[in-house]
Amino acid sequence: MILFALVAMPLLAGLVTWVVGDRRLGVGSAVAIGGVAGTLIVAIAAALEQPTHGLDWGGGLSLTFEVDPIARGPLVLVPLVALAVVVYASSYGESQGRARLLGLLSIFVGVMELLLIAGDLLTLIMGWELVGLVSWALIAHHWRGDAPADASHAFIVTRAGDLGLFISAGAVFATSGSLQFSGFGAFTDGGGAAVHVFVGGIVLAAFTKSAQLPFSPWLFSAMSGPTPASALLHSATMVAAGAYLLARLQPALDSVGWFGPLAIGVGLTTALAGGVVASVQSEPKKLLAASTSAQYGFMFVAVGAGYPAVAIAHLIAHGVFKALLFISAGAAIDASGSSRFEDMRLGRSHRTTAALAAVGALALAGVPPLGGAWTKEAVVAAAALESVWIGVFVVLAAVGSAFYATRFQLLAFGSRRVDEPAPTADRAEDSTELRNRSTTVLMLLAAATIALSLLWLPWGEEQLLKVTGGEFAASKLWEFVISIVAIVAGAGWAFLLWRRHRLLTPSGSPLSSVSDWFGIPAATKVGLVDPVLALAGWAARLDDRVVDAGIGRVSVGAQATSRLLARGDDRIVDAGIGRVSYGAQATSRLLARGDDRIVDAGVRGTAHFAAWFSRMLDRFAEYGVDRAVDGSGRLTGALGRQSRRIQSGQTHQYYALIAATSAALVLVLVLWS
Amino acid sequence: MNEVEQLSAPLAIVVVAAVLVVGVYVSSVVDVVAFRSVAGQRLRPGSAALFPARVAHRLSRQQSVRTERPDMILRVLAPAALLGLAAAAVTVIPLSPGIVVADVGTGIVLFGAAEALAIVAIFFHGWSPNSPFALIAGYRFVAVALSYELLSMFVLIGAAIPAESLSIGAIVESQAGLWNVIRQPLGLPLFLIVSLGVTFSGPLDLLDSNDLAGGGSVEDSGMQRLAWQTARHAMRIAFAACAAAVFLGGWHGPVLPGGLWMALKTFAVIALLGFLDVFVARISAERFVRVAWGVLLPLAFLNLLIAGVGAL
Amino acid sequence: MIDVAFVVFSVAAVASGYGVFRVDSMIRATYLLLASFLNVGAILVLLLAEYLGVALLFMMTVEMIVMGLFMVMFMMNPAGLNPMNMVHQPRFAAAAGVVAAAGVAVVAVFADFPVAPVDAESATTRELGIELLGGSMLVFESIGVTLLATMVCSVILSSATGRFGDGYEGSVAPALEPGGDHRPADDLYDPDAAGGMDMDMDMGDMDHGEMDMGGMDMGGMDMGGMDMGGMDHGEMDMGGMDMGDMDHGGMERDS
Amino acid sequence: MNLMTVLLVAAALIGVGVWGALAQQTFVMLMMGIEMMLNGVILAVAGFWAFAGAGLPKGQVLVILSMAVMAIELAIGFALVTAVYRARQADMTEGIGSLKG
Repeated sequence: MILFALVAMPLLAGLVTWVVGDRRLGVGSAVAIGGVAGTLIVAIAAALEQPTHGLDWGGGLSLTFEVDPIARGPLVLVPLVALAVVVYASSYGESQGRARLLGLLSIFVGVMELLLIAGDLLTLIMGWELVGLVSWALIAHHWRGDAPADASHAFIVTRAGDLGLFISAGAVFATSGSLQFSGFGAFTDGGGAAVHVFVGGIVLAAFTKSAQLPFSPWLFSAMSGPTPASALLHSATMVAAGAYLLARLQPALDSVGWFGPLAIGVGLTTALAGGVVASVQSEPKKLLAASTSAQYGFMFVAVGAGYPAVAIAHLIAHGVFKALLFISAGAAIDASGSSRFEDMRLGRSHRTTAALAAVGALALAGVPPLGGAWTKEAVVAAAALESVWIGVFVVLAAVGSAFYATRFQLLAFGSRRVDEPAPTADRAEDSTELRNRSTTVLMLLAAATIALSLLWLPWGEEQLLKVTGGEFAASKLWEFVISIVAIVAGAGWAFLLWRRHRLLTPSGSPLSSVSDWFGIPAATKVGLVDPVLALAGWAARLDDRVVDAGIGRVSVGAQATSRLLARGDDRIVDAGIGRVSYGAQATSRLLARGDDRIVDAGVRGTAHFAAWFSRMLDRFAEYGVDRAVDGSGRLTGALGRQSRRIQSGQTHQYYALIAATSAALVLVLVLWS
Repeated sequence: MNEVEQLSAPLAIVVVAAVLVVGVYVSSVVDVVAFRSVAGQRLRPGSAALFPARVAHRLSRQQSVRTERPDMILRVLAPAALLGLAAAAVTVIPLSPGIVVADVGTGIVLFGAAEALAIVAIFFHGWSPNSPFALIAGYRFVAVALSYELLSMFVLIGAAIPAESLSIGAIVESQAGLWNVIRQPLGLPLFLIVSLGVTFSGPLDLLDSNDLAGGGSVEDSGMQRLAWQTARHAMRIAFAACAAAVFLGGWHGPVLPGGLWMALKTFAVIALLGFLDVFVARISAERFVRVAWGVLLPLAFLNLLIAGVGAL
Repeated sequence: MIDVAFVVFSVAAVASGYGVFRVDSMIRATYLLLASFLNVGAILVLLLAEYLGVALLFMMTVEMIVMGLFMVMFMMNPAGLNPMNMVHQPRFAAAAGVVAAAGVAVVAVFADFPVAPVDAESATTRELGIELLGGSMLVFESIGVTLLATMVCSVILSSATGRFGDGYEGSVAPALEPGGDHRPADDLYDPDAAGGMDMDMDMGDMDHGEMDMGGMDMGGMDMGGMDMGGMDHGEMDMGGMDMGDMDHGGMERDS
Repeated sequence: MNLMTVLLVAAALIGVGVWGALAQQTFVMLMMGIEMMLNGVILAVAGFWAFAGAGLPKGQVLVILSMAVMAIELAIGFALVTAVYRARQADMTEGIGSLKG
């Protein structure tokens, strides 16, 4: 019952909001906020008592809903973040289409909760697909621009990954005949090729969903959605699904040898690359997007190292402060009226926002005693347990995160100095909404972020242990020291560049290509998205382009060749024959003149015969050859016309063809068997 | 259902014929009474009771007009088909406890089919004389009929739900405790609307209506007209009987024998239809169509919902 | 008894089915088709599929009512007051029909099917109901959804003022060469449109012969295939037929 | 009345349907031909159900399925006829010979 409410409440609230529409926005936003708040309460209740519920689907399948210990944290996190986001969204942007935005956000919460309480792969796939769909709708919210294109880019990429989920579902169902998560452990221990297929599919789906390399770029496309959508999508819902899935199934997946290394490798690569990308980004939202990929890389490392609980902990902390950062970025964009760093530096004009954003930035940088720092330490510890070098690399990635966190804070909310050029874009007229609404939201989120600092206390730690129900790697002192050094190094470096005004990468520089994920998006676009999109149009044009035109050309060509042949024949053959005859006459005349009368008659006779023969030859041969060539030409032309006739566009003729063909088919089938 | 006994063929024919003849006459008398009462004429029982007979007599001797190149087959077929359908519809309705002419398991659906075919017959009536007004009337009727055809089926099915059977006998028995008219308050009104429509009377008098100078019957005269009127009244009987059986609890009732109850209820419905015929003004076709699709059909769904919930 | 009924019904079904494509009056054609359906429904009842038979009765009746309206809307000479014969490729069609029938008949005669008759006592209607709402629930539901989709898209297809502008937009043929102009609806005929002159020729070969209405020579009628549409059936006059009927034909479409 | 006879009747109906669908020029008549084929199909299915299917309810479901097919065919067909008439003023198959939109 609780679980049902957990999913149904936000869905209904969202639909109601959407239906109520823009005219009565007050009601709509009230409904949406209320729905999400209610969901939060229900989620807490569900997390506390962990109910399970089964639903028989038929055909041997059944939907299972349960609250796994792993899922408890995210279960509460999603509506919590969503509440803040919805409150922010209720005053975001122009009021036109806001009801849709709010409704979709609320629906988003519902489907994500469905995904979280999934107890079997079927339910999970439902939630998974729905999440992808809703995020598509959210990204395409501003449908007038090129947002739809970006949305379909993101959608198609994630969909391509979802196929993995289907494949693994097929594998496990074909082998064990059940889709229950509980049965997966036994299934994977059983071994066999199916297991590898299964794990591969799951991992693929998870990587695409949470934007690990090489699928990261779709997050940038997702940036063309409205800010609240991005905030929700990056912090707690869409992207979180992948990490959650791996953490949830980690016990089953880990039985395959290559799972751990793969997850660690990809995660680490993404973390490092994301750090680099974020360090040269020139737009706050994209910087945050890149950092999202990087942070999720941390989580994958943790899962790969065998500590799903750590990953979940980091997911929770990250969700909170990433939402905070996104909303503050949105606030900065609203205030500066531009989406680029050049026009920002709102340190003086918006002190509160800057201060609140600073909290998030510190958490992102992993500065103790904030929660984010603690979870990152846990990741480092887990990685170091796997192997020291991995730990070192994670620390390197941490340097990156410290760097870009500082960079974000300084560029967006640093104070503009006199010698800097004035912003090009004009400031948004009234940032009053900014001041009252989003500030409260930011305060809420910042409070949550700070509250997570309790993790540093032993009490908080054991609470977290209780919630996630997993164990953590004991953090060693030297790791702590190293990462503190790393943070200081990264932040200090950023400050140094800031002093030299070199923190902001000029758009023309080679770094700008790096800032676009090293051109991977082009690759995916060419390799995956464009083909899919092109397929439709191509199929549509096939008939006109190929069939009709092709047949038309055949006939035209045929006629041309026939004409050509005819003419060539006239030229060559006739002329040839003509010359033969003239030659013959000439010789005969010569002979006639040359000799005396003795053989005159005979010779004249010969001459006459030659002349006659050549004339005959001329007439008949020419006639025959001419006819033959012309005839062949006409034949080809006629064939061309006939072949075009098939394409008459006459329905009944098509029907006739269909009837004849099907009769033939039946005949073949009968004779075959 | 098991104690229902089929009537033998000849007996069945006799019964149906009797029901129809009596019913038709009564229904025409009801028409006369209703008309005179609304026209404010003085009501003399004797003449009122004899009026239909007189009309029939006059029409039977009248010569029948013939239009140019009518569709003769359909012209003859139309009244015959309507009458036959009415008879067929009556056969599936149980007349008294355990006595039903033809105990069909899917009686209610059969009734619906007969009703649909009646629409066809009525369209023939408008089509066949090859006359403008008649044709317009026929089209108008069909256009409107399509909009309440679904209605009737939903209502009847709704009545069949509590009985858990499609046989009308079972439906009647299911009303032993509580009549459907109370159990499904929306059912009877909707069904009466359909009845008005198929017997093209009252607010739905869109076939033989005066605004088309007599509409479908503009060319009718003599036996043709007589047959058509008879068939129309027979249809009314069928609907009244069905309403009585399906919604008013059929033969259930205190004291009196079941057959008598059935007759009384049928008569009550006939009288109601007859008075609605003259007391309610004609509604314009397009407006009714809008109402039918927009309001009545949802109401029928609601009725179905009520029935389903009640059956749970 | 049952056999007699079966013979009667089946003969009636086939005969009326044949009549559908033989009579001139469109209304008669439609309702002959209905008659054929009714007979098949009766046969279904004989086959103990009682509900199916009656449902076929009901459904087909309503369906044919609609069909009749469309027939009158879209056919010239709906009342069949003039003899007319609008067919093409008649020999091939007849041959195809015979072949199809023969094929099925051969199967019917020579194939041996399992003999497992339904027992007369079983309550088939109840079984059907339980099956529909039980095992075959999915099928049933998908039928429902499909029908819903059908309603929606038929409304969209046939609505005069679609979502892409008003009816006039739809009533003008799209330009046949890119960038070409929109020609008004009444001179739609364009040789290019039907693939060149020889198109006309072969249509001529096919249709001239078969298509002659009430003595008036339909030589122009084959390009009429394209041209025909241009002339409004309402006004189309046919040798010596009462204008009354045609007016209804036209008026029905306009209204 | 046995399976063979029923199937023979069905065969006749299907044949008539094919003939009509191929020979008729008007869209509506053409659709009538298709309806006729489906009519025969329904009869055949019911025959199989009654004589060779041991009265399995699924057979009846198949009949209902083909009824639904018939209804859909009719609805979409009429919609298309109307749309084509609007676009091309054509009511016969020869009227839409053009191979472009």
